[in-house]
Amino acid sequence: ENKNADNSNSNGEEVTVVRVGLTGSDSKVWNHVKEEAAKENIDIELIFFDSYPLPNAALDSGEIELNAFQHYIYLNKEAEQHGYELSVIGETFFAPLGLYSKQIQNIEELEDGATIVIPDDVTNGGRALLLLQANDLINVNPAAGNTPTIKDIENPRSFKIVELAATNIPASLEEVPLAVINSGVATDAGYIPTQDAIVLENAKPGENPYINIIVARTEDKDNEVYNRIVEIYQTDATKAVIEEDSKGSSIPVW
Amino acid sequence: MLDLLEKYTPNLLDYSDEFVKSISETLQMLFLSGTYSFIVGLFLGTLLVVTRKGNILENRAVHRILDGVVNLFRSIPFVILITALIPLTKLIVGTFIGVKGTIFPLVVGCTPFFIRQVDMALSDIDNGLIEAAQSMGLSPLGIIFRVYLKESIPALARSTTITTISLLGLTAMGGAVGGGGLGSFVIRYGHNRFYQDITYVSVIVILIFVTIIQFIGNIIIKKTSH
Amino acid sequence: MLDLLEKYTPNLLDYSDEFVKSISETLQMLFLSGTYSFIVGLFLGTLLVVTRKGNILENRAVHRILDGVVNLFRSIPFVILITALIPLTKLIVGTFIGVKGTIFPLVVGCTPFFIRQVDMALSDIDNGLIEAAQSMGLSPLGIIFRVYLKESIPALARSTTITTISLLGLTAMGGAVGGGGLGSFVIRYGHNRFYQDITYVSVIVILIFVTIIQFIGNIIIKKTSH
Amino acid sequence: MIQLIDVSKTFISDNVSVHAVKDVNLTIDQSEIFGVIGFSGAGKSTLVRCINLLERPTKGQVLIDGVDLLQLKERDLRLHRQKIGMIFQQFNLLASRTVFENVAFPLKHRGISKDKIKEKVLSLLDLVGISDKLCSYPSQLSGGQKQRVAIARALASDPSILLCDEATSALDPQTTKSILKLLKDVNRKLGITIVIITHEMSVIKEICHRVAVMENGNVVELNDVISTFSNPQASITKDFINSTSTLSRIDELIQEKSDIVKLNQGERIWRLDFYGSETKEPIIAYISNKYNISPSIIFANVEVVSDTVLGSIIVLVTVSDQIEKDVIQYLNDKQIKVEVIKYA
Amino acid sequence: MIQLIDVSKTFISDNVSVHAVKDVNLTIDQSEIFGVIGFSGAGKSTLVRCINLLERPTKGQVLIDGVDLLQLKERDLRLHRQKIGMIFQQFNLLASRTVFENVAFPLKHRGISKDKIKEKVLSLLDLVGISDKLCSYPSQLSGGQKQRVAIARALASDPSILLCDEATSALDPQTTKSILKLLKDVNRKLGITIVIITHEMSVIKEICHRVAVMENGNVVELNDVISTFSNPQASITKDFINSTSTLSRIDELIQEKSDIVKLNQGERIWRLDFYGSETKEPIIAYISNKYNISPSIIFANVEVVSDTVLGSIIVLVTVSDQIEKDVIQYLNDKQIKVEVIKYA
Ligand SMILES: Nc1ncnc2c1ncn2[C@@H]1O[C@H](COP(=O)(O)OP(=O)(O)OP(=O)(O)O)[C@@H](O)[C@H]1O
Ligand SMILES: Nc1ncnc2c1ncn2[C@@H]1O[C@H](COP(=O)(O)OP(=O)(O)OP(=O)(O)O)[C@@H](O)[C@H]1O
Ligand SMILES: [Mg+2]
Ligand SMILES: [Mg+2]
Repeated sequence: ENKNADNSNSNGEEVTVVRVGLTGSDSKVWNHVKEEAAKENIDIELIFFDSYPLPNAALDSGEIELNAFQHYIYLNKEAEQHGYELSVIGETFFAPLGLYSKQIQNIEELEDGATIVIPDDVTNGGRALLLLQANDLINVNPAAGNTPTIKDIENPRSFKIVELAATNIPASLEEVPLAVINSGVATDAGYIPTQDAIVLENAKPGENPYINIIVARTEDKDNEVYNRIVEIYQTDATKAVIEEDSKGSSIPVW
Repeated sequence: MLDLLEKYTPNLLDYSDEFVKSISETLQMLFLSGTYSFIVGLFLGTLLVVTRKGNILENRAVHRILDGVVNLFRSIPFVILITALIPLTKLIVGTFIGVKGTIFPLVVGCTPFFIRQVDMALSDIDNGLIEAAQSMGLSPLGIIFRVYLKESIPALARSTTITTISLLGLTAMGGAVGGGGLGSFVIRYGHNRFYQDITYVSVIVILIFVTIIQFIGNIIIKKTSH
Repeated sequence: MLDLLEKYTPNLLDYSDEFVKSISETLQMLFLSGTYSFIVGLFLGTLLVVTRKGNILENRAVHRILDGVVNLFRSIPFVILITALIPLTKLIVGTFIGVKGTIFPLVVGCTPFFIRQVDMALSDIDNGLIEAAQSMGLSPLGIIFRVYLKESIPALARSTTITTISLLGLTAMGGAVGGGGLGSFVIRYGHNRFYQDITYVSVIVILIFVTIIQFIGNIIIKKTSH
Repeated sequence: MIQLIDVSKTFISDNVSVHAVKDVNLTIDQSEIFGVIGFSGAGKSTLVRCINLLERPTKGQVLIDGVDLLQLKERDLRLHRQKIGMIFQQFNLLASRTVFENVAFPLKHRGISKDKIKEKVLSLLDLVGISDKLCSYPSQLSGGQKQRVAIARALASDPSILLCDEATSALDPQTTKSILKLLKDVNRKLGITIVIITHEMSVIKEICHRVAVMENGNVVELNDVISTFSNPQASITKDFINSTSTLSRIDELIQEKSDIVKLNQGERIWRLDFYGSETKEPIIAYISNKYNISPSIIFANVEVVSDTVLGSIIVLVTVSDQIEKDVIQYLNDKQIKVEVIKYA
Repeated sequence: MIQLIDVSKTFISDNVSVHAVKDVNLTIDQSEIFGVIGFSGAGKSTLVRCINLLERPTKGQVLIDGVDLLQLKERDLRLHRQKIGMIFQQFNLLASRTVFENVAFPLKHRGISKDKIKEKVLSLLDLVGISDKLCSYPSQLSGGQKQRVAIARALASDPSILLCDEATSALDPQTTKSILKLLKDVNRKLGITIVIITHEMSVIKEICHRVAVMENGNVVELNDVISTFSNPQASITKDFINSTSTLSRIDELIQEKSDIVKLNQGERIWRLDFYGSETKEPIIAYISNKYNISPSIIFANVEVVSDTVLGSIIVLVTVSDQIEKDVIQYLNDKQIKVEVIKYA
């Protein structure tokens, strides 16, 4: 059942309910969008999933109408794996991964065999490996595509690569020389990515596959309401909220 | 007052709507899944005990299967269980997301644990009491209700208390399918975003829940132990 | 043989190194944190029981505090606990990363639960036995070891079994600080990447662990129940 | 009627097998009060527990009114059990229920009205003398009080057979008396069959019709009470009766060289065992007059069992050998057994 | 020496208070065997449990050899308790330990060598007659066997005071005898003080020196055994002795109009209660000769208690009113109480 739940508001006008699947903690941004949308009789219901595979599954099976939690690469991987018919209807922001350290100032200073910590979640783990490759620390088997795992790497300098829950990584800098940290986590932990990161992920809008996106079912890709929501999202007002909420670590891409 | 709150819990204040909502979600999950788990677990736990060798309804096959199923379900990490149950959840409650979608997986996740707790509680019943009941010609059902269950109310209260608190912990996982709840809330904001005030207040609220559950448990134990 | 494996478990074969490693990690976590939790939990659980009102070392203050602390630690979601403990873990074991770093949080996470289980096991001891021991002039320590603990070995075996299986579940969270382990492995690959073969095989391995634990528990219970 | 045919029960644990009951054949009649005695560990409890199949015999048949219980389906066995009350050696009271609730327990869920149950329970508690403990829990009762609750509970369901495993062992003599009277009454009025295990010979004498003596799992003697006491056959029965009688003290006194049994020239100690109709005759008076002797009684245990005077007397008497012979002859003719315990 | 001074114990539960023991004053001498009797629920167990403070009295003092136990520190109380053995009404055996281990329990961790412990335990088990159950667990024992293990355990630590709460209630008379002999032996040889709660009068008679009679929490009579039995003061003591004696059956027989007590013209039933030194005299023989009457004994209960002949005899006798008066006068002079129970 792909129909939206329809309702009326107190003025008797038609209200469209749109359920948006999210992960993480960007409720401030979406609450702003929700408020704005409400003025146009669009009732956005936010549903927070704590499990990455589920927002797409829920979208595909009609439990929700939109989701906004992933980047292109993750969507593509899931669509390929499960045959989801999902389409991107808008881009939101980009949160660059960065290499951080308390012991070195420059990536060249890293010694062979050092421990490198990366996030253990499926959206960022492979991305971190690719970032390490981009900095010539390791080689990633091209066959692994955009979502490599630790077993897909060639590690000539014998780094010890450890996967941690993203939020525990900042604390690990006390004992390891190098860590890959999500910009949101880094910000929340008190870093300013643009200043503190030794290396920050390339952040060119439109080119980067790690840009976050709003996704709908392909059949609804032209749905007016949904596209209106994208428009409401992609406003300067929202931009301000994103910047405030992420303290500049998330970069809006419209 | 508001000043104080603003000073010490600025983030919580920001997210106060979600905070309140998450409390209500937790209570819903706890109450609903707790009730179902209690009923199902009590039934199956008793069945596990009475079908054990030498017991009133000794039945090797039933006991073995039940025992194996309990082990199986205790082996599956809850996140995996919740995902694996999605088709079944949809079938049963119509949706697999939100609070509604968490109840069934929570019941499935919690019940095997409660079954073991019930097993533990009932296994302490003095065999003499069973014999007394048998000698009076009570039916197995009569023995179960009027001796096994009734006489182990204090132990069952202990079991239920432990299980309820464990279930409260499990509801934190309800977030996986968008069920929200305090556990998911505190992890997402307090933990993942390093909002200490949210963490502290949420843990205090959970602690209050735990304390209340334990308190009620203790009262029942006290009232029913003679 | 390899053909068969390749056909049915292609992904597992890909990750076989990590699979094997994660099994060893799980066993390490389970064994080490299990041992510590057992010792600490048995000690504190017994303390909780004997300091309760009317018991041999009745002590309101100690009982209350212990009870409160247990409730508190059962209130903190494990993910949060693991993070909150990081400074302490570093202090104690030198690192908070890897298997080594998981042991302390696992002990802290598991012990309160075990304390409640020990409480449950010891609470069933017939008061007459305590009186008999008192009448012989046994010291409180003597009563604890020779009556409370010794006489409730079957119940404690039950408690320990339940706790060990719960701990096995908890080790899945060890991944949060790089402890790896089968639980984390199956969630990251089997679940998050939808490699069904990994999920199935891993769950079967966990099931085998659970079954072994339960089996050992049952044997001890049987051997020690008279 | 209870029939045990070739009943054996063997306990096997850790490769040790204990033959608690061995090939017992026993018929207990309708409305009989049947006693079971025997040393500790003889198998009495096990035997009685076989009657309602709390222990399933390893071998043999258990017939109640001709029905083989071992052949019954669970359901039918239950119906039969409802008619068999049992008082356990360990009471087995339900700790979570009050005295009232314990006694009401077997009556519940049998379609009996609440008022009826209440009336019944209260009258039973009154009969066993613990009406004041109505709302107490078993843990708040003394040993004897617990036992009385157990007795009331066993009687509550108006059983047609009552199995009592040392039902008065924790009771003082007075209370025991009143309980026995109660049992006797229900036996008379309602014709219920009662099987009593006891080690109190007074209980046997007081209410039993027949008594079985067990030893090592076997029933070694089975007779009516008066015959058992007056004319025990098996050596264990003799031991039993002996040890229960105060007369056995005489042996101890002699051993201890007590003043009482220090004999002067010509004195001797006799033990007279007598029973039956002859006894109403004034034996002591008669022999004193007839043989001009003056027996003084130092031990005596004479009582009326089943309307027969029965007992033993130990006397100290000064008598010549010749007269002794005559007296003994005379007494033997009267069917009084004389044993010369000690000469001067 | 055990001194209880103004000891009271009140149980309070759910707002109901039970005064189990009320202002009891009691001194039990060194090496005394002291009996406690009383109806079920009289407070006997509670009183005895106050001696080793298993129940802390609500009021009063408990002195053992002059030391006030209630004032002792935990540690010192423990040391005192090690010298006080206790046999519980409910046995309280450790279910997870074998018979051997149960008896060895109080000996462990006291610096006694394993061999010594083994020797001691085996000899005790032998004394109580359950050497063959060495490796059995309590659940595999009969009621009496459990009780014997409890007795052996209480004796294991060579206590100087032994508290026995109905220590032989589950035992057959023969086993009881051997246990009592055992207790008497340890009392004599080792001088240990024994406090025995029992409802078996035979136990009191057999081994006690003095006996306290309890009623509703009070000690209503306290005397040496012979006086208690021969000359009971409190009405409850009389009841008690009466109900334990077979002689009380006479009342029942009369009520039941038994043939035995059907009297012809001139016949009457006397009850003679006598005790003391006079008793060795041939009373029955003497009165038969002197007054030419022929009393026939229908009940008799005569025994030697504490080296004194003591007892009652119920006789049926044909006698004229005048002679009856003379006989009674004569007997009274001999300090024999005569009660005419029934005239023709
Ligand atoms: N469950 C059991 N396992 C092994 N042996 C047992 C078991 N129950 C009883 N026995 C043994 O069987 C024998 C008979 O026991 P039973 O209880 O019938 O004796 P009893 O005559 O009732 O003795 P008592 O007068 O002491 O109660 C005893 O030797 C006892 O040790
Ligand atoms: N824990 C308790 N709570 C309340 N009342 C109690 C408790 N223990 C004993 N009583 C009451 O105190 C009284 C005395 O009990 P106690 O056990 O001393 O009697 P007893 O003389 O040993 O009787 P018995 O011969 O039946 O063993 C009884 O009325 C009993 O109900
Ligand atoms: Mg028995
Ligand atoms: Mg008592």
